[in-house]
Amino acid sequence: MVSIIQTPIQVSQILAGISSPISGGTDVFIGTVRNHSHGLRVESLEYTAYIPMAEKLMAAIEDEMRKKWMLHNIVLVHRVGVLHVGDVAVVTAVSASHRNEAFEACRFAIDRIKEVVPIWKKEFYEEGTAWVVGQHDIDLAGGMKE
Amino acid sequence: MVSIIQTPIQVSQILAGISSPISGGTDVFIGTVRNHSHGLRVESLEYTAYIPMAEKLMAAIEDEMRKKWMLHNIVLVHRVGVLHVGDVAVVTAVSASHRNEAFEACRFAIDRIKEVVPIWKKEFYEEGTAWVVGQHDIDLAGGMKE
Amino acid sequence: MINVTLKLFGPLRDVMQRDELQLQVPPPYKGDTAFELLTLSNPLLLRWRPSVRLAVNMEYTSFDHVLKSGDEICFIPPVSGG
Amino acid sequence: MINVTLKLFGPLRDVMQRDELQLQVPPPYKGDTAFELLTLSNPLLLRWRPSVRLAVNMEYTSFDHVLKSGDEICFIPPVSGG
Repeated sequence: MVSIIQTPIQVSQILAGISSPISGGTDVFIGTVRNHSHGLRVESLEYTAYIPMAEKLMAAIEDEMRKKWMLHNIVLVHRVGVLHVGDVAVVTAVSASHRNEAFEACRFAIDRIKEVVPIWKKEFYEEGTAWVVGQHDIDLAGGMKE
Repeated sequence: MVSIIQTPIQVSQILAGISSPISGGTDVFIGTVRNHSHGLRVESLEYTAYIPMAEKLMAAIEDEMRKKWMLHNIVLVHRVGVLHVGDVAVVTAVSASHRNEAFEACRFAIDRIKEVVPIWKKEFYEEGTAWVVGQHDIDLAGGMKE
Repeated sequence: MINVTLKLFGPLRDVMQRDELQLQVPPPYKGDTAFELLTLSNPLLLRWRPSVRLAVNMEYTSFDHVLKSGDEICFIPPVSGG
Repeated sequence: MINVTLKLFGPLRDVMQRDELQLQVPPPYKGDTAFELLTLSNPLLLRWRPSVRLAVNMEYTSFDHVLKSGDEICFIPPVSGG
């Protein structure tokens, strides 16, 4: 199950749906908004997505995962809109008979999401705003105060 | 924070306590009781532990994790007593600035728990009972029906 | 000329101040052709050329992909989800 | 002779039908000595010798560890937590 949502991610609900009587292990990755980034203090941030393409690519990631490992349930969910420090931005959850598959697939899922899914993060600092471009850089053209 | 408990593990409470404003990633492994094991249908199982030694070793695992990686919060909890299919037996949860540390440390935690912590699992099948000895074998001396 | 819909996101959206544009792309109708057309209207986009990927109808493809009328295209700046 | 407390868990507990035993261990007071003493009272334990680990005062140690009076020891069958 994959989705892009605008409302808070309910991790407990995801957990309730992910386990199954045939599963021995579930791995869950929870990505939250940090209070610092690129040496600046983050006040809030905004995720925007090319939503239909993002959902299509997340579904393709689920397919890839099922081809590579024997898995039971998969949940990949990303939130968009304005988020604050501590808010959950993304969850990848995988249940499997054995823990090795659960860990590998869960790691693969979040790595792939960060690599290919068309979602962009704009960070708001006291000093201004910036788009995060890729996993390591920020683009200051948006506007830092002098 | 490490513990051995006799009551159901409240995963939501663990999650509420694990994230922090400086954390970007949390990885949570949840081990649940499967309905099959060694080709037999599991009805229930019982974990017993050498509790003070188990808690001591789990605390040592937390120390090892903090030496190997830069981590924020760690929760390692194992339940003992009678459990049924679907019940949560163990949770390892780790928050860190970046996901790589969270994943590696979480995986290390569950691997080490399964390797060294003095906890034993007895499985109850329709056909009888058996101790699980190590991660792969069962000891049938306890009693299978003819 | 062919007509395509261009979607804009992230920093490219901020440069163009638009979510979407209709483009009339001249021959040879390639992804590159569309990007060049766009930079004529706003040269600030030039700096993004090395880092954007092209998606046509929501699939990543190469810049020499030949567009058809009615395609939905997007120049995808480096993503930062997760 | 020294007095040690032996803790029993898992399949070893089932064989001995006891959670705990007081043992009087003769020289040379090693972990091995304690295990041999135990197998005299119940030879069924012999099959566990290759797979158990020794803990003295809740720390894993080797079977030639020299015990002291008052030690709490445990022969740890292969663990199966998680």
